Amino acid sequence: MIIVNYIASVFLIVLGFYTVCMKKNLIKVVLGLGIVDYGVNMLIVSLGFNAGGTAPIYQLSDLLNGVAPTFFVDPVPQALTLTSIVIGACVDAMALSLVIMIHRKYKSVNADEVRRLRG
Amino acid sequence: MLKELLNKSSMKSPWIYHINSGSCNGCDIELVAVLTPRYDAERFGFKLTGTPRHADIVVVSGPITSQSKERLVRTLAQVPEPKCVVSLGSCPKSGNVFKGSYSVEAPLDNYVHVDVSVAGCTPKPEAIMEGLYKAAQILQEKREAMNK
Amino acid sequence: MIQHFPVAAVMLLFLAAFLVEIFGSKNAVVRNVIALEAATISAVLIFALVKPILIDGQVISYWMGNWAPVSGYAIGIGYEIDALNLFFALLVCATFWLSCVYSIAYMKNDRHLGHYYTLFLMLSGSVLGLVLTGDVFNMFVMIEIMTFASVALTAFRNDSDFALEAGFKYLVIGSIGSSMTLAGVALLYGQCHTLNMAQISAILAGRMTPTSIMALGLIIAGFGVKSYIVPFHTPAADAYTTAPTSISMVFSGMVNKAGVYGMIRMVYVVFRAMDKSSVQMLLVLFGAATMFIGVTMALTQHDFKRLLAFHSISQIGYVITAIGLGSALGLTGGLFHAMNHTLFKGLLFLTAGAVLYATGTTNLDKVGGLSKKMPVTAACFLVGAFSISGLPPFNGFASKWMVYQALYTRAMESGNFVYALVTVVALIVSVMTLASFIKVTQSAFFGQCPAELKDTKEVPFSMQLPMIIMAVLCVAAGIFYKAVDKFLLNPAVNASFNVTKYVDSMIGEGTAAAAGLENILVNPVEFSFWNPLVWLVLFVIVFAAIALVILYGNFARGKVLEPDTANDAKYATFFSGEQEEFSQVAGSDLFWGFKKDWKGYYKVLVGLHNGNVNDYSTMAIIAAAVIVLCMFIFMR
Amino acid sequence: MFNILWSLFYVLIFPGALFTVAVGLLLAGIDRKVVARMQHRIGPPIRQPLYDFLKLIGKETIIPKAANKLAFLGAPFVGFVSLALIMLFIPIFGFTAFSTSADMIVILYLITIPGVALIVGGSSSGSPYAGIGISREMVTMMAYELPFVLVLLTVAKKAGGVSLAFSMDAIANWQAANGSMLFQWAMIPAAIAMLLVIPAEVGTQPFDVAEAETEICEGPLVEYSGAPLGLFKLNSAMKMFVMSALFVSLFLGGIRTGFILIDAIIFVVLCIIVTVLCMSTIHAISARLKIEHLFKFYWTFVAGLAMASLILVWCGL
Repeated sequence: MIIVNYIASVFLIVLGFYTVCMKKNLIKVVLGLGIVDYGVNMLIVSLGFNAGGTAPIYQLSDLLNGVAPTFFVDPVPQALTLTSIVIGACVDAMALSLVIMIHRKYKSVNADEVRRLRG
Repeated sequence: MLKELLNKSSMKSPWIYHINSGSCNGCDIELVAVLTPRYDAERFGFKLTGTPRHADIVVVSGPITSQSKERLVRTLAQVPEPKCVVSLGSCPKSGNVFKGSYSVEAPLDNYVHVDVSVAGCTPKPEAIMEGLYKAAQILQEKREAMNK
Repeated sequence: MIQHFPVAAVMLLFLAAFLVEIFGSKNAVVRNVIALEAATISAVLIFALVKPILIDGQVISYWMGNWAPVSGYAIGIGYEIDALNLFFALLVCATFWLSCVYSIAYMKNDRHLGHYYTLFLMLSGSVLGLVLTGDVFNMFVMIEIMTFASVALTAFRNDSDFALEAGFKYLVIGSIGSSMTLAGVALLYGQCHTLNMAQISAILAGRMTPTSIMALGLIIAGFGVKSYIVPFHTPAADAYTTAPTSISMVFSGMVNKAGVYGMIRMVYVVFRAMDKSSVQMLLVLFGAATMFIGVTMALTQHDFKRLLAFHSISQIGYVITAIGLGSALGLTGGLFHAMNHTLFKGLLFLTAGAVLYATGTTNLDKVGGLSKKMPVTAACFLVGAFSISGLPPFNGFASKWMVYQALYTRAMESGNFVYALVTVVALIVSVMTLASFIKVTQSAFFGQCPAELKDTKEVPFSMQLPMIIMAVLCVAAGIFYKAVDKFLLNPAVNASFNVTKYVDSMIGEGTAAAAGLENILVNPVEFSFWNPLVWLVLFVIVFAAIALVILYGNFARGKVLEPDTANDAKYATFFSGEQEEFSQVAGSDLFWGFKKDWKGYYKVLVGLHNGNVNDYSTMAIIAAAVIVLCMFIFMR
Repeated sequence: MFNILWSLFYVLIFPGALFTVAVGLLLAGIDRKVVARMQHRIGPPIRQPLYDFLKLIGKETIIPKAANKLAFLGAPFVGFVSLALIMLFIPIFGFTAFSTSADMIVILYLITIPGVALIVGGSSSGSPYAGIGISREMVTMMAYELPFVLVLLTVAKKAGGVSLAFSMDAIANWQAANGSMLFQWAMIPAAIAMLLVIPAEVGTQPFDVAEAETEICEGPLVEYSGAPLGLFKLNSAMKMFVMSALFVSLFLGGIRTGFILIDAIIFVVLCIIVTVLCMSTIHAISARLKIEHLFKFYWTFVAGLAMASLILVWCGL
């Protein structure tokens, strides 16, 4: 049943948020962000999925003339997911590189110690 | 006409700045007494100010100790023209009982032109009033001289 | 021809971003030329749209790759420019152009400038794309590029540990926001099976489902992160402080305006939820909290840029409050204040940058007396400070007045006491804003100059120019507020209330009517509190008074520069007779009485801004959850 | 052209600059006289503030080395202009020079400007005494702003035109129809709060922490001398009139004889009463507060009074 996907995606999002909020290690925080991303991606893919649908490869004219079967998997969410995965990967790379730089300066990746800007 | 008005009002509203150059506080108390309800110098427009920049009349009391001399001269310089200097009591005029002390550089006239001297140790409030009133008149003369 | 302009402007910036990296990483001239050319051309392209859109009232739609809608369904990525977009696009263009000019002199001592301009142009392009696009997912992509470029620029001076830390926090909170937006967009797609805003608007008209309510909540939270409303504001304060000042100006001038734009576009146009009292109340309360917390935090700061950062947050509170009211006057005031915020906050950041450039520090306890060394900067700063405090001849006054008027009118109409309290908060925040700028005035520009800053010089002309332009615009927008309202604000307000034209020109004639969307014409705001004539006469009075004083005042200012009079005690500062010495009432010492009475409050507030990224994320996530929950509970 | 001449008349003579200056000096003189009489002194003549002003005009103006000349000399003029402007927006019973729909906000901000001018001027003089003075001035400003705003909103709500929420004219008309605001019992706390706001706004005795002459040498004014100082003194006299005029038109309006001259005379008499009541009396009987006490006083007691009134009015009383 497709509802499992939604439960799983919400679970992933909550897990990711939990990681971001609770884990003191900055690398784990970055991982948490990644997990949130995956959860959202899973949500998007699940939205476009039709159980038993065919692959969405048709000419537009086929579709309009009713030649092609109309029950297919929505291709747009997949495109969205791809885009979003790429962006997520970039953001994670950026975040990790920042963590490396922070480690050089602060000699620590503990969130409690990386807080010179406050007040 | 405006100039006349300005000249006249310079006498009507003389603001006082008081410098204590090592006085025993006797004269200071009497100066404050002048402003109390009994003598009420405010009816002539006299008013104590907190900074030499606002002052018209500078009242100096005390025998000018060597510590305060430099400060006294500097503060007197910061008063805008026209201004009057009043020496209050015998100390700034002569040194009074402190005369001859190593730390007293008494006559105020050595450093600045004194317009009115109110003698006495301490002068009575009535005397101070009169001295201040005379200073106000001198102030008006100085103001008139400024226009020429 | 003209419909290609918007997309060309965006593309040009992205193209230039790569060209700078390829050709300009070594050569400063090539780099500057490419960056400035791209910024100028794309600004000109956007400004060319003013006539058809703002004056003639057209709506320009553009389909990428000519993927026009098929049988009423949008299948391509569309750009659609109406007055609302264009209003924000103009702000964005003005900001990045001025920032680009300013960067040339300001950044010239930094290394890796190729990367700087690449990121700068990417940031500009993404924000411009964000405000011009008509596609929700494209909007999300632009948000992500924007976040990415902003983070990289925040951490650009990566030899400073503060910059890295701020960049990381910004990234974490920003990603949380983006994820929420993405989830909202996904739910919206699940509901409507389209990503085109015009079409979503037509589909959702009057038919809100739980899914779309959830999507609205997530999207408001997502754009809330981008516009840095409290409690999402924490990384913003750090990022504004540590980023190069030209970038701080871009952040406050266009990056958080992008969030505001998204909020308006989504709430007013896509969901058409502005007449729901729950949405109004939510936005107004968040706005009120934003302005109050922002300004009270700003009062305790003693770093020039951090102080400005908190003010930026606080002013966005006004904007969010005003647009949250959902009334024509409120939206006009909100847009006007957004525009004014771009102008005066950009100006103030530039002056902060000038101070940093000239003195090497922004610590308010270490500078002082700069107005004699940097007169242009000081004058521009005063214009900005008075504008942001809303003093009458300047632009802040007109927009703040509209906000108060809209708030209190709403309070009286609805009889809701909360709105009256928010009005009080807004008025008090204004005077607190003034207070913290008085602090900067006293401790940076006036007062006494420390010995180590004796040789400070005014900044070069290319840095003065953007400041002067912005200062002039601040005054002009305050004086010619009627023209601003007529040509900029009123079309934008009309565009956000009337979506028929937007929908029709995108999807096809008749779509809006079929979906039941209606037009409400919004008239220009009637101003009657200002008569320029009065001011003219007043200037006459001033000159007469000055003449009087010059004639009779006997000005006796000695030539203090000459050696003999320089030591004249007459012109020295009064120190109770002591020799003149350096004695400056520094920034953190001011307002002692105030801080003492507010000790308990500040203890809590400073405790919340503790610098821990986990706590910041927790605050952000809780706030987002509250927004979504409120939507669910009160929207039904 | 005719319009311009009228505007010129309004701005320059009545009720603008000249009228405000004249009545302001009168009020300041009466204030000093009444305080003196209360302390059993004879006191200066009522025209004393005029003498003070003229004398200061005739004195030398010293610009200290550390000062920024433009800001130092320009500040008092800016304050003067804004004060002369405020009276145009305050209705003298039935008559307003420039009737608008947003007077209250305009007045609120214009009243801030003289304070800002004082702060900028003091700050630009470069004296540390001025630094402390402007800090206190600003805290005072924040202190009275809250009750002031609450009072204004209360009156606006009571007079109740929805589209004209901030119009002083609407308030004047309401009072003409329903009698003075002060006779509404729900408004009495607000009126008391306003009476307490006025001395802080003007900066008279118990609330003159910013210009404490004995401890911080007149605060922001420490370096001022001559004509600019005279203008600042004039500004504070004008502020006296403007604030009491605001009180009169907010709470004691509704008198309309139809003759502008008689109206103006009644108005000035009421202003004198307000001045004596809230400035001279308090001045004569109290000593200067400390700044943190001042802030607490305004944000708890005075704001509480105003808030009580606002809530009462909001409940329809």
